[in-house]
Amino acid sequence: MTFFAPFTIPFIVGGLFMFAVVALKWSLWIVRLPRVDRRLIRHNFFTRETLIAVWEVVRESLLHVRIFRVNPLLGFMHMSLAFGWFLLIVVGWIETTAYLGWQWVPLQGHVFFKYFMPINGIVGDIHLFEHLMDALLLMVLTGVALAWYKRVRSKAMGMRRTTKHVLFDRVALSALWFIFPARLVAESLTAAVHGGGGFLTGSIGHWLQTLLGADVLHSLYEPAWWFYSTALGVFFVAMPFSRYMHIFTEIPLIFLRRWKLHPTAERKSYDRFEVEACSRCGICIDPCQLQADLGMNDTQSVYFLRDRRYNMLSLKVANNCLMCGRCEQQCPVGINLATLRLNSRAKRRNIPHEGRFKYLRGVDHSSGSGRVGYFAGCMTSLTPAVQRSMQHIFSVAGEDVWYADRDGGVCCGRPLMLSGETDAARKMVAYNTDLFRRHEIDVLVTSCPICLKVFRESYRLDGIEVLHHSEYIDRLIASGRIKVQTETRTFAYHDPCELGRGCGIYDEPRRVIGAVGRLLEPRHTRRDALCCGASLANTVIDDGQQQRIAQRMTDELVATNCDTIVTACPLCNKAISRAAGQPTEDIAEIVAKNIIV
Amino acid sequence: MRNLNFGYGISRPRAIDMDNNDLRKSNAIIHEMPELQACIGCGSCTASCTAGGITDFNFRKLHTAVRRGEYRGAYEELNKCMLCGKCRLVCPRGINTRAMVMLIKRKLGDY
Amino acid sequence: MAKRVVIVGGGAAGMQTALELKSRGIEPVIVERDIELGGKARGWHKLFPSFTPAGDIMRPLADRIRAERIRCFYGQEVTAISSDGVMLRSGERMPADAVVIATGFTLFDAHRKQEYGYGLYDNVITSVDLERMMNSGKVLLADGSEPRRIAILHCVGSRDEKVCQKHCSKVCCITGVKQAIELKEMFPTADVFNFYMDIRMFGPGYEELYREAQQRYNVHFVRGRISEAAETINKRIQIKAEDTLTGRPLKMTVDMLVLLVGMSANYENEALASTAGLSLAPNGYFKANDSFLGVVRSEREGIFFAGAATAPKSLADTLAEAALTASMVDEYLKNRYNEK
Amino acid sequence: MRRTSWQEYQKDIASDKYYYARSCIRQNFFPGSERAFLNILGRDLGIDIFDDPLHTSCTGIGYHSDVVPLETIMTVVARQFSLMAEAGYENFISSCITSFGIYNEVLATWKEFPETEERTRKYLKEATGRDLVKPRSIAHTSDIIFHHREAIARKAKHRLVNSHTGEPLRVVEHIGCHYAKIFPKSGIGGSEFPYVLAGMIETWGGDVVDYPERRHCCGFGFRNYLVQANRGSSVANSHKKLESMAPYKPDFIVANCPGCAMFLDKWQYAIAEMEGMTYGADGRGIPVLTYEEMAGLVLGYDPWELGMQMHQVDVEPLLDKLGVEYSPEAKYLGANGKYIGKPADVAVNCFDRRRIYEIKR
Repeated sequence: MTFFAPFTIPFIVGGLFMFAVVALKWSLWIVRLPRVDRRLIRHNFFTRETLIAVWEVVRESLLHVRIFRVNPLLGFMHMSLAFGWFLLIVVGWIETTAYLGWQWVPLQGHVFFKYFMPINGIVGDIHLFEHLMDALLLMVLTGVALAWYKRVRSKAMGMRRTTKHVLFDRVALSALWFIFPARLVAESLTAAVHGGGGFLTGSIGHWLQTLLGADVLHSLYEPAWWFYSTALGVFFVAMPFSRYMHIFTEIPLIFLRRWKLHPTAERKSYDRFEVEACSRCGICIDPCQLQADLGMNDTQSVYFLRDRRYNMLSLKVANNCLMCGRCEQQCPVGINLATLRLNSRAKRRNIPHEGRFKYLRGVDHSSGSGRVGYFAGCMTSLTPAVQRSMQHIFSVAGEDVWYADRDGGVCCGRPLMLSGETDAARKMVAYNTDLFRRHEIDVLVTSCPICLKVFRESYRLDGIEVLHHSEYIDRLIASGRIKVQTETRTFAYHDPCELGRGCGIYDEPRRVIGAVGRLLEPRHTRRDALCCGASLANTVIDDGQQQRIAQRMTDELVATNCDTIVTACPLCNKAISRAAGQPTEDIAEIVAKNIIV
Repeated sequence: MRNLNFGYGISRPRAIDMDNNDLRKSNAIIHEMPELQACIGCGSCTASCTAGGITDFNFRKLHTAVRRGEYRGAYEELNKCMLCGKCRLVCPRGINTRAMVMLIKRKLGDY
Repeated sequence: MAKRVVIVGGGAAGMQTALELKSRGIEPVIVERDIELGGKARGWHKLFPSFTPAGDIMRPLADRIRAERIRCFYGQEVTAISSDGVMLRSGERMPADAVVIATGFTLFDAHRKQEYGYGLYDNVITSVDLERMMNSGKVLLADGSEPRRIAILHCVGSRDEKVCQKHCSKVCCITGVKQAIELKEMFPTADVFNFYMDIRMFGPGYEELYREAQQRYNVHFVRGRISEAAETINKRIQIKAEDTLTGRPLKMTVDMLVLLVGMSANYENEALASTAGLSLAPNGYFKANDSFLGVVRSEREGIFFAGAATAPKSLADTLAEAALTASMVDEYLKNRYNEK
Repeated sequence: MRRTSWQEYQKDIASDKYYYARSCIRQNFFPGSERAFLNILGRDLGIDIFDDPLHTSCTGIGYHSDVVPLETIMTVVARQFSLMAEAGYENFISSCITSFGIYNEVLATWKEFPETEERTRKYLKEATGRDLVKPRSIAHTSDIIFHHREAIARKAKHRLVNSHTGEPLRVVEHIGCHYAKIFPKSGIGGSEFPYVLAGMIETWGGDVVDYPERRHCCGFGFRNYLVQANRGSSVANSHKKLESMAPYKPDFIVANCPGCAMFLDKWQYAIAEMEGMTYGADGRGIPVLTYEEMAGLVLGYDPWELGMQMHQVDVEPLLDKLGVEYSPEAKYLGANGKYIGKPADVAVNCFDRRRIYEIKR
């Protein structure tokens, strides 16, 4: 048997086209990887990581376990579509093999098996495969139905907003929606004409037989298969240029990631895998406060990745992000959204002028001496209560402290990095590193989570332990170096983005607050904590917009009916104080007030 | 014109020449971020400036000069800014000063 | 029978309105939240621009209230207002033929500008603290010594979006000049520096006083807003500002930093306004009916304003306005009851 | 003139019997002008004017450059006044604006601080044996020409009009700073819009150009020019004025201060060399005249006799416009008929050199 019929042409052409494009894309991206990344692949290829990656592909690309965590129904929708289709292909292949034995059957022979072999006589009357295939088709159709339903009522799937799509997406999406109903119709008609079919197609076929005449059935028979094939063909052609490219991108991405590749402050070929792995599911839209509080609908990660993928990324979209990390937390593909956003900003002329920041040479405004260094941070000079409290705590703990910036210091460099001037920021990194080394400190305590993150991630401070003051105070209390009394006040704690999601510090501040008074949690807390809006990462929103974000987030803190709002970041402190209309306290302040001397 | 060395030239006028200064860039900057016009010149930005503590960088003077069409040296001067954002935190008029630094650099620079 | 008017607030505006109404044969009733009359002006030392002791103005007002046997309710908070009476926190209703809102303003809480270190550093005080000190006869540093270098900062909690106070509090500039002169008189050898963004001298004799402060008292005026303050090892205050006229950052250490705190709208205004069906101006003050002929009239018949409930005002303006309020109330009552 | 505010500033100017004090700069750069002034007054108008060989520099430039102390200059001024009294005159007229300012300043100082006058009398007596006699009136020589402008107009051979078109010439007038900026009441028309030159121009048929930088200094400013490091600032001032007046296409500039006339003229050359920028018709410079030269041309004096060949910017186009007869060949011949040499060709010397009689006697 040749397994050829004219209606298979759209399918064959579309399929070949798709595989060609995907293969081309993959090879280009791989070839263009920087040498470091290629070395990583070679190095990690024959390790356990590869096996783990295989398992992850099953979990995430087929079963979509992470989406189940966001919303079970949404997870089921994605799973039934992906896994169901996958099984249709696999079981379809087994079916062909079972009927025809081990022989080469062209692809269209598997896909349109029902057309070529309408009645199978080998397994007899059991029709095991037919029922199985019908069950799988039903599963996929349920997914399609849910997808339609999601378009109409996204809330039912835990999503307040869904993605606005581009043209390729719409074409591919429409084709995708037609594929399985078309298959159902085509197979049902085949069952009606030739008999056979499983519980689904067979029953519908039987019903059609009683409903329509043989002439009508025969005239519909070929067109139905044409339609099915065309839907597949159209989908295949649109697919590499649409969001469905994620199907074939996520798989290599999972492997590359397991082989330790990751995006950096500079753009590189690896970014392509991350960018095109985005399925534009839109899960990132709801957590975004720019959407929730300001009604902005064009800057969320899904749109940012889309714009970047199609080379239409504007500076405004790249810059309009708080980098609070709330979306990244929920991304089912685990895309490094913040890093990609960051290296999109580095588009402007980034080569620092030779003389830039030359004025840093020889500057040293530090004072005191000790093995512990204290870097308050620029912003902390505007919250002097934090600085004073820290000084008090240091003195009670009997710590000799070297103050890096009590009389004005040099910025940590992260603000420059956030605006894409990574190379210029390096001058600051070099300056501060040298300063810390020169004063021979072992521990560096900072009051600013922004500084903390950059010290930990971009500085090479081997031998110097970098701590946020909440961690430091927590240690002092735990080791008994300071003692605090408990007061009657209740405290609601706000997790600063850079401290919580940024550095994973959630428990230390809570332990410290717990030692002083009763801790209350706002509705969104820990990993879900809201951003205060004052983020340095966003240079697009104006003062009023910052204020609106702060207000919504402060309202949640106020709703706890706490006596005092506590946070651990000078920027958050300012933003919350402004929104609450009364001063907010820092962890250091409440400790200093209750420290037993 | 011969190359005579007088030992001196014609001193550039110190006056800001609003008639001859090319205000197109200045207008473009203001058009993009009109809030800059809300500056009341209180100097809070300059007083709190981290870079200003080390060098003679003065953002208030600089953006005022740029608004007047005095672009000479502004880009190089703005390169002294560390973008730390303290100025934005203290501005009583709520001006997004960090974005302003970036915008002026974008408009005046050659990238 | 005399018509009854409830006046919410027993400060300068409330007292003056009550006295004027009484003289017109109307029965005023004052409801005061505090335990005595006087409002914000009570405890103030001297008034600009004439250096009249505040007591000379406020005490006679209170005495006359007592002499005229005007009924006052103390410690009572008004929770709802309508044109025919007010509701008290106790749940009691107080009927009236008209209501005057004379609730004044709230002093800006200087703690909210943490960068100035109020409440953190001993020698950072507000203009109100300074008045209290002068009232007690002693203006001294926390360690009991005399200040030799003092900075006065204008616009703390005024014209500042960062604390949601966009308006100008109007009286701080002249207060700053007045206090600078008083400090110079107390400590002739001390240096006083006023840090300002704009000097707004709108009243009679104000500009003259400003000039006197500059010329006769040698008060230094620096055009630049202080951006941060820090305490030095010997409890002095190191301040940073830009001297905008020279375009250079300025750093100096002073013994005392006086913050000229602004006038904020009362927090309760919003709730009160909603019970009365009134609207608020964007800065949170009550909105007058118009800016010219209806400055003391509200959007509702029978509800009137007096004093700083509608905007920051000086004591002189408040007292003058209260008389206008009384006359408007009188006119309203006459029209209303003659018609019936 | 649209402005009439000048009428509020009037001063008494004597009509006859002048004691003439010369100017240092003028004698060197515009010798013909001072000679012309004496001729116009003495010969043409029949006025008694005394040119005293005994008087000295007022030392004003030294004074303004912190070289000559106040006591010294007061004594010098007192000596000039005494010389005048000895010569039998009491109306002191000064050819120099700097000197004019000095005389006014010294008189005002004596009035405000009588002890300085006493000291000066003492010094004068000790140094020269003379007694101080203060003048009855003091005026600048441009005041005198202004005073007699009508008389000059009556004798005029030429008017300040383009003889070909009949259009009035556009004249930029420039008043020396020390004429009235120190003492507004000392100048005709006050400090803001002095009328002294404008009055002459209008009377003799010209149009005064009222341009934005009219009141600006020429840039001499003593130390601005005397110290080489500051000269950039000096030339910048003239540059600013020239830029400002250029759109009005002035036919010539007239100044009443020796320094101004010199700088407005010579800086045009310097600016052309430095920036390649030239002003005036065809970019060949704007002629700069002293008011005596202007009066002399009106009265029909020979331009070379007036010393106009000493100018940096050639005056021939202006002479042609005025319809003044002159001999091109005689331009660089001295009073004794000897060739005095000629300047090299530069951008602002516009006149065709081939017409000049190349003889060396």
